[in-house]
Amino acid sequence: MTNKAASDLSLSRVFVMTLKRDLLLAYRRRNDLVSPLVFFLMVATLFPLGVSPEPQFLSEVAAGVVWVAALLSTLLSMDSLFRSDFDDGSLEQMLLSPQPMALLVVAKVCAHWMISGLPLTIMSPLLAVMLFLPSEGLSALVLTLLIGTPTLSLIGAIGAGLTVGLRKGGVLITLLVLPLYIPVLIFGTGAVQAATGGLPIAGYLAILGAILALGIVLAPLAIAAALKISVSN
Amino acid sequence: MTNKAASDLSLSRVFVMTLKRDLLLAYRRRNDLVSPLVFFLMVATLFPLGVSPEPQFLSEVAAGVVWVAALLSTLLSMDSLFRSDFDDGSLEQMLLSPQPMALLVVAKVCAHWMISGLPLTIMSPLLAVMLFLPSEGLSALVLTLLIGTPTLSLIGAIGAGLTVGLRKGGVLITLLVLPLYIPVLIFGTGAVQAATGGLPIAGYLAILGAILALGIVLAPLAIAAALKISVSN
Amino acid sequence: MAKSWKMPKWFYQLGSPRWFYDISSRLLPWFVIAAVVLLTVGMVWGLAFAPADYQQGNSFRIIYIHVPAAVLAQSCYILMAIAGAISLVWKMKVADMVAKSCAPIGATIAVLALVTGAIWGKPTWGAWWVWDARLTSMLILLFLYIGVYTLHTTIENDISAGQAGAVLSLVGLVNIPIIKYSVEWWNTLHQPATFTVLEKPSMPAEMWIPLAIMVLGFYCFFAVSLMLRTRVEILHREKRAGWVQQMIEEQ
Amino acid sequence: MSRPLLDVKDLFCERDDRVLFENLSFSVSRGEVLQIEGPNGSGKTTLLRILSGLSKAFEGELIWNGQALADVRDDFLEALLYFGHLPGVKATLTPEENLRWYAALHPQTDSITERIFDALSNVGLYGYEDVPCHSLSAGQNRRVSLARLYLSRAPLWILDEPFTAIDKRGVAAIEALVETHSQNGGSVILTTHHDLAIKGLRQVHLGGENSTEWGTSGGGK
Amino acid sequence: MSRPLLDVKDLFCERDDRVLFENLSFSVSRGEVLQIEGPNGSGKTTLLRILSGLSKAFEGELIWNGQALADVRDDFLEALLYFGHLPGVKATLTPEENLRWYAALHPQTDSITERIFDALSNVGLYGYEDVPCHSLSAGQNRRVSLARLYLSRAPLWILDEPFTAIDKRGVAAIEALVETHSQNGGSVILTTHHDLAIKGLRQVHLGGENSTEWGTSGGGK
Ligand code: HEM
Ligand SMILES: Nc1ncnc2c1ncn2[C@@H]1O[C@H](COP(=O)(O)OP(=O)(O)OP(=O)(O)O)[C@@H](O)[C@H]1O
Ligand SMILES: Nc1ncnc2c1ncn2[C@@H]1O[C@H](COP(=O)(O)OP(=O)(O)OP(=O)(O)O)[C@@H](O)[C@H]1O
Ligand SMILES: [Mg+2]
Ligand SMILES: [Mg+2]
Repeated sequence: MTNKAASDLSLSRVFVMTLKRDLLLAYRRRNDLVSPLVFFLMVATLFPLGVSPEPQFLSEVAAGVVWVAALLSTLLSMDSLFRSDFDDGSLEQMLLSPQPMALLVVAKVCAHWMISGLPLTIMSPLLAVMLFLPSEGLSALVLTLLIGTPTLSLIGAIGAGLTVGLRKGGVLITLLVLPLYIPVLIFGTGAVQAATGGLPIAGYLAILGAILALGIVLAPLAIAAALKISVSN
Repeated sequence: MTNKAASDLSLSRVFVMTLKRDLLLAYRRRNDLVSPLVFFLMVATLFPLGVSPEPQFLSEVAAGVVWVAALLSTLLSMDSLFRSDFDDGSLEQMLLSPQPMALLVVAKVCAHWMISGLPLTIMSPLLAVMLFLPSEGLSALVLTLLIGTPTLSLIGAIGAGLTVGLRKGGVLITLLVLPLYIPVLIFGTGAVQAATGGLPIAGYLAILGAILALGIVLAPLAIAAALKISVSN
Repeated sequence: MAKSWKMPKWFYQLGSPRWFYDISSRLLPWFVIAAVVLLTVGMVWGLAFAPADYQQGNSFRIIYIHVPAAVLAQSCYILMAIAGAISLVWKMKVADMVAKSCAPIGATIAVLALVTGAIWGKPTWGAWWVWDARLTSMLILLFLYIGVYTLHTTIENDISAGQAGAVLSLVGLVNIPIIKYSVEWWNTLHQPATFTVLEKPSMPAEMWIPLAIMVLGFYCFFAVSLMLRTRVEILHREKRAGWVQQMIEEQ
Repeated sequence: MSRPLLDVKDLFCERDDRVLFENLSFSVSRGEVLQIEGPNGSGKTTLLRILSGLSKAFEGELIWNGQALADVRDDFLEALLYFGHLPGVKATLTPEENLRWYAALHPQTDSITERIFDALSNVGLYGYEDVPCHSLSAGQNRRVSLARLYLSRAPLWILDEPFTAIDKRGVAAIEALVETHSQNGGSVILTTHHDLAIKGLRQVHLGGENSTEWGTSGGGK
Repeated sequence: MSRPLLDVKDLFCERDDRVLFENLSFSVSRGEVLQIEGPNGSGKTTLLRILSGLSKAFEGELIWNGQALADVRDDFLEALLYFGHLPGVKATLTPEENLRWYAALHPQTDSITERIFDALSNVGLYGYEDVPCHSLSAGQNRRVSLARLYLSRAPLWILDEPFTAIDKRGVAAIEALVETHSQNGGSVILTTHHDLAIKGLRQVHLGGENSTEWGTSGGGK
């Protein structure tokens, strides 16, 4: 085996191990597996309660409400992404290991998405039904969530990285991240509305895809830099 | 001075000192003073973005959205109420001091409300204007928030107390607390809707007041008990 | 972060706090004069002499504050991001201080643009606030400024604070093209704007010349406040450096 | 009074099916220093948390001044100073602010400000009163918490590893303080892995087969 | 090779306007054990974080194997084992799972499972491999982290107070391990408030007027 191949192998091994570890950690505290979902459900429940339960009205706002709920529930779970690693010193260990930090970070964000964004996407048809979303919009909703939620996790992780060194980043992170979420929200809901109106959605999906691509390329570097800064503080 | 009077004095002193300490802690991380507000603002901003920016539509849903935003922002800030005291051992010290735990807890909840619910209430007219709430509803909105947010803090603190011993309660707390928030939400928005419709709101306020009174009497005991359980765990 | 590239020595001297302090002492008076003159001329011309708009009457005159503020708010953000990038890569102290000073100034200007826009919106659109692309992305800009500012003030270690602020402002740079282009995107998404503000070429020269003067004046004013803030920051951070001590003694 | 201050009878505790102690009985009288001793994982912290009332996962009797402890909990808390693994120090507050709140929890009538400053200079934090604790070193943070010993007038001290992260002179000073306290009629129950040079020290040994013994192969790789 | 492994030249560090060290120069060669020594708050942890590259708040030169450390950071990280104040142990994972991830971060070719079990039994956690770490005692948690020393093949160890919360036999075992490591040509930089009985130990003393000295009035109330 060449040296290069060996090191590629060890990189993919580190990626898989880190992913596995984070999934295992999530599984151990099973409540977290359920809760972003439940939060998602609850926001979508509160809304008809607080505003209006009329089906006609709800079917108009359904896409927006589902998206806002997805966004908030991702945001909520974001703060814990690096916090416990920071508190117990694992983050130091990651920074002082010979592995590239961006890789470890991608593994962590990946795990985060698999326990927040992905189940959320899978659940979204249920919500759509609860809120009387016209059925033409359903596939657009699922698709946009599938492309949009990884972006949310990536962007959120930048905020989480920047605030993890602070004694309480939980709310500051919102301030940093929410503005950057807005474009995703706009195109996501835009696509669903277009789909319900019978219009093509390829353009929206392309833009969402482009944002995701940009995020995948740039965010890991930004996150790794942010973490280095937070730890050296 | 009788023994009784002296002990009353020391009780009120402990209350004031604990209140002051928590306010000081909040002041030291000044961003936290601002952030629940910013979150509140942002949810109210996301909504028109995600759903529909039409003034006509917004003015109908304004009360509900403001209330849901207030509720979520209180909920978000709730987890940190006891977490840091638990993590650094201050909570043990509180439980092992000769002071009644319920009193200390009331002081902490009081401080929490003063840095979340109160500024939120003060800010709400701004949001109402941004969302085109009809002006007849404005005073009802402010009043219901003024009576409702302390209840939210009290109820939230029970959840926070129960989950603080868990390694990661941040999201579980939502599950415990949100159902209890629903009555407050319903009467709060109900009152505003009644006011915009020109109907009397005294009944709603009375109910909200009753819930608050009940909360003030019962919640501190429940919170104190929850904390004892969490620590001894 | 990549390894720091080595740059010629003068590049670092350029970024020495002392050099900045000296040069800004010399430049400041000129910028103050320029700002005062340009702002006065532009203001008087725009408010008193420029013709009233045939559609909006005199309410349009707020353009002389609104547009310069809106343009400047974006430029200031770009400057902040560039300065942040420089301080991240080359660890240049002055760049860091400039970036830090940009945040509150930019936030203030963004607020000014938003408020004047809102005031203008009332007579023309009949509403203080409308969820339109420009307005929304401008609001995001304000939030980004607040975010960077909060990072700067929350993180105690100056170096880390500067780096964290730089990372965020670089990430937020994405918003600038959004401000510019989302008008079009948005129109395709939601209902088309009932009022297009962009038909500018039709504007008569008597209207846009004072506007250009105001824009220049705003830039000069920005330069002045940026230098002032940065100088205070320099004195604060370098308070134990020899030359600062010496200066304090001399006074 | 010859009655022991705290009397522990037939204590039994198990965690996760491992019995930590069984039939554990001892008592502490005024003026006594008792060291709970044992290797890592033998149950010292668990025992101290049981004694202080933080943990209820035990069987057996705790007697305070002749009465069941649960019945006279308020009296007991008045008389207790508990120093646990966690220092109870708020990172964003200064040492002085931390102690001030602690003092409010344990009200005393005389000039508290003066005593706080005395306590801080006793633990060597003179000049650091106004530095937020997150800017203090590990040992300095522990010292903020140890300053409570100088403030307290409680007769019973329960100290869980008070010497962690403290330098040698600090350890000697705390040892001296413990000795003074016991000479003034106070009682101390403490755990530590340091050797103590305290006169009249009594020890309770924990840890039989269940405790973690360091492997004999240690040192080899 | 006679060139020192790590060479520290003219280090200067201040925090909050207190100078922690100035003109600090020392070097560590293969086979050497260096103790950074000084009272609480003298800057030991700060120094170790600077050496490991976690903190950049310093002036001066760090030279690794003859090259500026910043330029050969990757090589340096390959050669480093850092054991800080924080154990880096996840409470919900078991000791074995914790070590397994750590081993993945520092890849080695040979049978890792076996070595993890050996390391755990070396630190006396045999039988506790499958207990989640939040159910371990303070000392046992530190031991999970210390097991990394038995796993590692890095030549340079930087250890910040490795003996915290460890019982006496544990301390002796770790000392023996450090000595073995140095005899095998490894280098160790460590801080501790314990007395070390290691042959050929070199010390660097930190802490002048700025360090926290325990008050002389200690012991009086
Ligand atoms: C809060 C509300 C508003 C905000 C946030 C806002 C934002 C902006 C921004 C960011 C620009 C800069 C464009 C550039 O970079 O070139 C701008 C330009 C302009 N705005 Fe507004 N605006 C608001 C309200 C209004 C209103 C109500 C009017 C008039 C009816 C108006 C008229 C203009 C005009 C004429 C320009 C110059 C166009 C150009 O140079 O591209 N704005 N505004
Ligand atoms: N984050 C920080 N910001 C500012 N000053 C700090 C910070 N951390 C530590 N200090 C200061 O630096 C000094 C040295 O701290 P350090 O943690 O290096 O001490 P130490 O020698 O490790 O002490 P100990 O024996 O208590 O662990 C202390 O006086 C402390 O006040
Ligand atoms: N929360 C818990 N749940 C279950 N078991 C626990 C828990 N905490 C501790 N234990 C077990 O109880 C035993 C004793 O723990 P304890 O913390 O009392 O030890 P200790 O004597 O204080 O040790 P150390 O010297 O390391 O501080 C340990 O074997 C541990 O595995
Ligand atoms: Mg213990
Ligand atoms: Mg230290």
